[in-house]
Amino acid sequence: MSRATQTALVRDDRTVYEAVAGTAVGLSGVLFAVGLAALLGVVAIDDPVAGFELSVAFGAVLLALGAAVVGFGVASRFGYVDAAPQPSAGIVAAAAFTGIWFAAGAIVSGAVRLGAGGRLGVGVILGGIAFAATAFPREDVGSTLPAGAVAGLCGLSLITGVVGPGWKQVLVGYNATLFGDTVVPLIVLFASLVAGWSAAKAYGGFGARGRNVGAYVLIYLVVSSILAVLVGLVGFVTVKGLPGLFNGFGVGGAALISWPFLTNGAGLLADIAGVFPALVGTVWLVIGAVLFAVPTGVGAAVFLSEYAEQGRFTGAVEVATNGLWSTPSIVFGLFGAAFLIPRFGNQKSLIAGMLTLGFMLLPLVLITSREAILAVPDEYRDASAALGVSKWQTIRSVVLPAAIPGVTTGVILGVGRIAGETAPLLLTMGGGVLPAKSAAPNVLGGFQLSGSPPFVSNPALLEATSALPYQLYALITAGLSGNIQNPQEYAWGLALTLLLVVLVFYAVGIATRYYFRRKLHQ
Amino acid sequence: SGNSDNSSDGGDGSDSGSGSDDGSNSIDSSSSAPATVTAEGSSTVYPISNRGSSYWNSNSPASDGEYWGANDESSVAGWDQIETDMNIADYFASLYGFEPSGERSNPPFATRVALSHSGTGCEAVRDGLVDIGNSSGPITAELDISEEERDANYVDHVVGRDGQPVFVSQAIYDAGVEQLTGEQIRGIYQGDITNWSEVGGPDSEIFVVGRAEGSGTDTSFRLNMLGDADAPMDVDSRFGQNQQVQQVLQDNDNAIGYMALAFSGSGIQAIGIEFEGTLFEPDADAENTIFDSEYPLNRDLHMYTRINEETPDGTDMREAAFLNMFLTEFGQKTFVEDVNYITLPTSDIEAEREKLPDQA
Amino acid sequence: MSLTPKTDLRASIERRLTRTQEFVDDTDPGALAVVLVSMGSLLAAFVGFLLASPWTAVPFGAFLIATGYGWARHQALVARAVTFAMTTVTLVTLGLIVVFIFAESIPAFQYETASVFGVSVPGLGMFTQARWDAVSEPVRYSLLPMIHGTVMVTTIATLVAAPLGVAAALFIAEIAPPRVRELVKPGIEILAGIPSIVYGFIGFTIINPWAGGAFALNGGSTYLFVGIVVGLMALPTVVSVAEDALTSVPDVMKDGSLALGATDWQSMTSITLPAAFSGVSAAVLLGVGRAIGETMAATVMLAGVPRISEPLVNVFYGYETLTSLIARGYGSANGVHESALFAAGVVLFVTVLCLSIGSQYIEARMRRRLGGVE
Amino acid sequence: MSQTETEATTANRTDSQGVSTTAGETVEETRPEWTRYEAGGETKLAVDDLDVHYGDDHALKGVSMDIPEQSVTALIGPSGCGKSTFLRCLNRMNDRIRAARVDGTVELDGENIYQDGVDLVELRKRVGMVFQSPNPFPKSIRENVSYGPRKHGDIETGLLAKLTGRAEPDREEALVERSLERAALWEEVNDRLEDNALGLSGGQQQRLCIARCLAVDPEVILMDEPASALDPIATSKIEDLIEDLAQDYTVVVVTHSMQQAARVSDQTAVFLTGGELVEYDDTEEIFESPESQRVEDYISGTCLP
Amino acid sequence: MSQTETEATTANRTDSQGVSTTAGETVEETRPEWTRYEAGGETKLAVDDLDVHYGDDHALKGVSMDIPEQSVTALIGPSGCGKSTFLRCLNRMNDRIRAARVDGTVELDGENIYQDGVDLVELRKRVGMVFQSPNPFPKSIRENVSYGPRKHGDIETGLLAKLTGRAEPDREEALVERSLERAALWEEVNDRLEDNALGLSGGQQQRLCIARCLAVDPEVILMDEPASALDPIATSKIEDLIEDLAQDYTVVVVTHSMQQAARVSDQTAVFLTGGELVEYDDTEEIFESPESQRVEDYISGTCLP
Ligand SMILES: Nc1ncnc2c1ncn2[C@@H]1O[C@H](COP(=O)(O)OP(=O)(O)OP(=O)(O)O)[C@@H](O)[C@H]1O
Ligand SMILES: Nc1ncnc2c1ncn2[C@@H]1O[C@H](COP(=O)(O)OP(=O)(O)OP(=O)(O)O)[C@@H](O)[C@H]1O
Ligand SMILES: [Mg+2]
Ligand SMILES: [Mg+2]
Repeated sequence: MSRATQTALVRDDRTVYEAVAGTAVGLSGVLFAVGLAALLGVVAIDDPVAGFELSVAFGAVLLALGAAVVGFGVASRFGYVDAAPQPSAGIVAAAAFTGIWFAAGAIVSGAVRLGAGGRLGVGVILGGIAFAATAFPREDVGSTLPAGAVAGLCGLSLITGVVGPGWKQVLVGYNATLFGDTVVPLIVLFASLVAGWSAAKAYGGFGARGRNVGAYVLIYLVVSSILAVLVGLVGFVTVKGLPGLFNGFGVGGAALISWPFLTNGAGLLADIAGVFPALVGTVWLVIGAVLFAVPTGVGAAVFLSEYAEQGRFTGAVEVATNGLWSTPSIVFGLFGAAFLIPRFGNQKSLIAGMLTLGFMLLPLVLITSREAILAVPDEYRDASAALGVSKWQTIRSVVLPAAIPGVTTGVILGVGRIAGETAPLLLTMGGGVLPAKSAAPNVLGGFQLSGSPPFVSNPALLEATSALPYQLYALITAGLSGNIQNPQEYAWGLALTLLLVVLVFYAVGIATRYYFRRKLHQ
Repeated sequence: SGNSDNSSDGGDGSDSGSGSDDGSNSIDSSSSAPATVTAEGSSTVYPISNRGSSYWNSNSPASDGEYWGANDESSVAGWDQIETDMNIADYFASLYGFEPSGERSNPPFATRVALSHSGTGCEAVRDGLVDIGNSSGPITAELDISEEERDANYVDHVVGRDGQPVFVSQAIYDAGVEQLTGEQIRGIYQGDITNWSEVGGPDSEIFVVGRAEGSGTDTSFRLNMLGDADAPMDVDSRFGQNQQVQQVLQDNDNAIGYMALAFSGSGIQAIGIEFEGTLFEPDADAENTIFDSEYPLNRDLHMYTRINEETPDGTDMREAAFLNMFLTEFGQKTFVEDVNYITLPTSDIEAEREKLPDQA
Repeated sequence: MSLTPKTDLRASIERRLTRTQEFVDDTDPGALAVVLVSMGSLLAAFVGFLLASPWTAVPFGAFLIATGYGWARHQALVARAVTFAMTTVTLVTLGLIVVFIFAESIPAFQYETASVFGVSVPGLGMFTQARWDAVSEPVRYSLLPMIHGTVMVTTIATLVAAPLGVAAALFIAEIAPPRVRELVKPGIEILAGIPSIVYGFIGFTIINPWAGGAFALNGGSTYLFVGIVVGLMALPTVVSVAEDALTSVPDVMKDGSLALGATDWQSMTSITLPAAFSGVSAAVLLGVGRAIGETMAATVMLAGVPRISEPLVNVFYGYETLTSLIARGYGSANGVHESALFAAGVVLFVTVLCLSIGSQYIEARMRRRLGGVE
Repeated sequence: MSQTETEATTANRTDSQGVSTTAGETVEETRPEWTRYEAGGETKLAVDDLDVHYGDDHALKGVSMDIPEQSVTALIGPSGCGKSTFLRCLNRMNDRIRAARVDGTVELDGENIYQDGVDLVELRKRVGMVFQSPNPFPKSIRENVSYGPRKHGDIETGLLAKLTGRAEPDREEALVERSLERAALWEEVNDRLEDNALGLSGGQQQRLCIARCLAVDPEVILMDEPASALDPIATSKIEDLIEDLAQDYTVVVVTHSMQQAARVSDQTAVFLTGGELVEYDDTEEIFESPESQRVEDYISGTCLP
Repeated sequence: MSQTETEATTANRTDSQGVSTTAGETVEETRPEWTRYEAGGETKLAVDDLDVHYGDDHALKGVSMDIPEQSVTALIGPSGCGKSTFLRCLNRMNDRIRAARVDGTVELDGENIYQDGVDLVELRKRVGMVFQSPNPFPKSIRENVSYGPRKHGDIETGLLAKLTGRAEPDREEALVERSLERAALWEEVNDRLEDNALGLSGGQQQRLCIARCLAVDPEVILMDEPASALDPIATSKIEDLIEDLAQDYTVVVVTHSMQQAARVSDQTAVFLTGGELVEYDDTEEIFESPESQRVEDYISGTCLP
């Protein structure tokens, strides 16, 4: 069992090679970010950079990156640097480069007007070469040469202006056209990913370590892009929505805080149109859904985990709840429309919306409560039983209190989810586009008793009522034909309000979970 | 604005504007206060109906000048024919014998308008769910009933007209497509003409926008433009409501679409349409305009009420008081013309008022 | 062979019967009566509600009173009965969904009856021709265009959500330093909270116009961007379920790999991912289910014309999905047209239910397999 | 997984390596007289021919044994021999394990607790239990102690009781104090009765569990390795406490520590692998002159010479 | 949780009850010379003043110790004294525990493994580890053994390697056989190399883990209670194996069994509660004439006399 390769335990301090490779990785990252900015239109590809158009600059950097990447491979191949490449870059890399070069071949030959057969041929040839170049040489060459060539080809096409500002390509048959404005950033994004990965491998000295670094670079890029999208989305809605949300906002005066956007309706006489009725509608919706789903869900969870014998019945319920959980919201809407509406006065109503959302919330509450109850250690149950305490007493005084954190978290997150639902409301609750303040449902004051069936009624529950997500939808479709001064501002303000309401539920839910976890672990 | 003395939240009738329970709470009406008038239906009629309802519920005093009555700076249109010192809803309600409340935001009875579709509105009034069914198409088509049935069960109140102009994107208009013939439009909507160059425009594809299948606007467009309510159509995009059509026409530079007159806006242009040699122009001052009743896409906007045992006339006093408001010069100007629909000629107004019960 | 299960069944029924008998014998008759009244009136209330009877409130009131009284006097038994009733509610809900949307869809299925080999199959016409036109003759309700749209959107969404989601799950479960993890995890969870109508609003007002210009399209509705947006929406589901699966791989396995001198990446790809493979695929399946059922973004962003894009894979045009068909059409449709919307709902429901059951099966298998390790 | 290997051990191992392991050299029969032990006091619990199966697994085989009143009985034996199973039979906690099937009789004061119609709640009030690892409820110390009595309605607290004037805060106070004192914990916790019980140390938690058990005022207390999760100081406190409790209660304690058994118990029962009760006698007898070779091996064999 | 009580033990206990428990009677200081042990062979691992903290918890206190080449070093001590922590420091597996902070140096062949730029992958190739409970990968037996070499690129398999003719099935075969033979497992599994490793018995799994470790050809093998999850037969096989391995490798083994330490190790290090290394010497010395009273107590105290 002799050791095949004996590498040094301690890697030397940063070598020039590593420094250059590291710089190349960083450069790719920067390129990726700028490419993203160009795609989103933050910068234009014909903006001048040091006297050149941005797209040419992109090309130059890509070309340099490509050359550097090839250089890394060559340097390693001829033993100028301390690296631990494996005999081959591996089947995954080979397949990837085959695909990339096949596509490149097909596209390039398409650009020079070759027929379908010709394109296929060129693609296959280039793909084959790429496969051979990746698979057969040692890893250092196999994972740099094809990658460097990709970056180089992209760079060249940008520098020479083959693709650049003003470039366009009609996609025949697709009835669409590609323009330089979108294609250049895409090329840059793609090439910088490939070059960055390859440079990262070189930085890690190829081999297992190099692959590790390469993969990490890609994953870090992916995750930061996701986060960027998240922050971008929320930030965008916030920036667009703040003016509307704080229109007329004031502190002091008659009321301590006056916040017309939240306390006004959109009626005729409102100075500043607001979303009060929809806000109240959403609040009532959530209350109604919670009143239906939480007792039912928690009760069912108690039965399933404490009373029922684990067997076919519990299995069926589990499949059913999971099925309900993933049932599309629009199907719940259809169900509400077919089942509830005929039973509540044949018109869209608040209570139909409440129950429909309640049906949606039910599986969520059930699943989380069940998890929470199952997580209560059996020791508590045993201890209580050994004290001669009956089963129900045990459930009530020991199991449920211990499960409350989990249940609460689940309910809050579930409420966050249903509070933002639109599709079921579309079919079951309706409501005005720009309701006046008076349209806010007065549920508490609405109960009426009567001597004839159904004995109890509440008109407020039986009316179509607006809610935040529905109102946003209605604004998109039905428009803002009210007396609203700045319709766009109003709509974005509404979107922001909705987003905030939902995110607050989520944030509170997540924070509750952290809080309870921390409490549990100390 | 006119209600600057009100705190911003009191303004839109926070306390007693509507809600069926509110009537019984209001100070000077007895426990048997009249119920809220409810209406539902077409998104095309909605602007008229909703605006009327807002004005009604605000019950602005005669000194307001912006929404009702007159003051030193302004007076509402048609005011010279009314001249009362009552609040707006008080005034119209009193014509049919209701006690005025005298309070802003507290009409003698409230009104409420819901938005859906013509068919839904007609069904709702048929089933007695609402008092008034708003429809942009005739109820005979919406409910598939005969005219006899209609006459036996419903009263048709026409409150205004929709010219239903055809719009194109600004770029197309600027490139010279300022008018089309009926034939050309039919060709475009049935997929025979797909490029603007075929009708004298730039060489770009036509993005054809329609309204949702089954909507009143869609039905009447097929009927009036394509010749048959079931005529086939070939469009690139359909939208549920007028606003979306408007938005999409603005966002694209090669689109054509039709929608209610009320939704014209910047970035889109109504075009003239030539029917059998007559050019109907969107310009109100032209010889023949799309506001004319001869314009083939012209259609009545209906508010249907139901005939039943309690109201053999079809219209009870509450409904009459509310509907009557639209049938005044004030109402036509404020609720119809201001939301870009076509007002009724005086003779039609007279005929419509005939359908209402006698005033007190 | 067939005897054994039968006797098993009979034995189990007998066992259950004797147990019930014993239970009835052991229980206080008063308590039993209260529970019977309470459950009976709940059942009556349910039946009344089903029949849309105005008298529903009476048995429901009786249920509340009986239960309230029982709660005070015989809490343990009543609690058991009530929790059982609540469990039944869950099952009944699923049952009612099935019954109602199927029932409403029957006219459309009948209308679209087509015959194959001389046998007429209701609903077959929805899948054998491609015409949907609810207005002009011949009126046809094919679901194919919408199924095509749903497949397009779902495919693109999966291409976005699956790799990104698995990468993010790996990041959270294996790579991220604790600080970063504590930021990223809730961040991605919060992403799940953004209401779909907000995505739709952004899509309709920002993305669609942009896409129309950027690709010189005839209109701006594209499956491409609807798919990307829906993929973003499905992403958090994929991340959280996949992350659970990855963290459930015992640490000792990962340690074992690392202690052999494998790199982190090698341990992930050779040990963690294969061990968690079922869980990760269940996550992707659930994400697919989310994408299929996503409604609002599709409704406001798509063109709303039931048409199949040409060529089939043309992602630059977006017409209609099953969900958007329902959301857009419901209200203005009636008769068979409305029923056809329910038929679309049936297709959606059945597809997603199959996915859900599939992913549950896969997860159960994984649990069994990992459980075998110990 | 190592099933086969273990069997191999028992069957083949003929030559001990100088260190005797659990299984003896040759399998001896078990003589009934070794377990027939006449204790001094009245018999509190009489176990007769007790068999327990977990599914197909025969965990206890025909165990008969009389446990005398007001004394400490220790159960010892190698892991898996059925000590816990036996203990859980004495207050029917085994009913909570679905797979378990119990045959035979256990008489508490002459009444068979396995007959029909036995009120489990009542039984477990009279036969209390303390578990291996401390398991206080996540409630305050006071609530932990008063939990049992409250649930049994022995003391009434809460709003309703207060309203109707039936609340007995003094009685509760007294009960809590008495129980905690009895469990030798009062001194340590009397100034923080409202604190969460999970904040106590392991030893304190275990004594709290004992106090919780005492508050119900049982007649028998079963303890399953009550000190195995504890450090030496805490262990010795618990041991002192056990000896002390035997003045008023009948204590049955499972332990894995010979020393503990030797120190605290009056009589000791030795179970060996397979679920047999091999020997039962005065503790001294067992440790000094066991009858059975296997028991002797077991007792000496658990240690390096 | 029992922190305070444990401290109390160490501080107050003056009177032993005749049975000595883990903590000695009076606290002795620890003399540095007790741990200064000159082993015969070359020093393979030199640990100097190693401190480990888990958050605020000081788990190892200034441990210094030289581990000689090609021998078995046993680490013993009561639970929680830091044996595992120490072992995991030797191949930096502690890096995976987020709360852990390590100070001091560990030199492998004279190179400090805690300096910057140490390649953990390389380190762990050279210092292998076998865990307490067997943790084979859910793959075939063959794949388990060849996992390490494959990942290190020492043997190539797979489609690509076959295509390029670089696949070395024979070498892999040989390596697997050699490793399994070395781990005394070849006989038992050679006819089912493709079976899933999870189907093996516990003892076989543990030997498979050893084989897996040997296949990487480490210089040092760390074992953390490698036999604690196993039955006696399997244990004795593992013990034989450990003695055997010391001919080629440097083996460090944590054990909770005195007998095991006595049987297999050349030198033994005794840790006591608090994370101190109290004594380190030839195994015989430690067991027969320990210098420290506490160690003597510990060694004898784990048993009844
Ligand atoms: N819940 C259970 N289900 C199935 N088998 C069980 C269960 N509990 C115990 N057994 C089996 O019954 C036998 C006796 O177990 P028991 O727990 O009584 O032993 P013990 O003497 O208490 O052991 P220890 O000293 O390890 O606690 C064992 O073979 C065990 O595997
Ligand atoms: N991951 C960890 N986080 C925090 N503290 C830890 C961790 N691992 C160990 N400790 C603590 O460090 C101390 C030493 O633990 P270690 O596991 O090294 O002991 P040990 O001697 O191996 O005990 P055993 O014989 O029970 O395995 C203990 O006090 C333990 O609580
Ligand atoms: Mg036990
Ligand atoms: Mg350890």
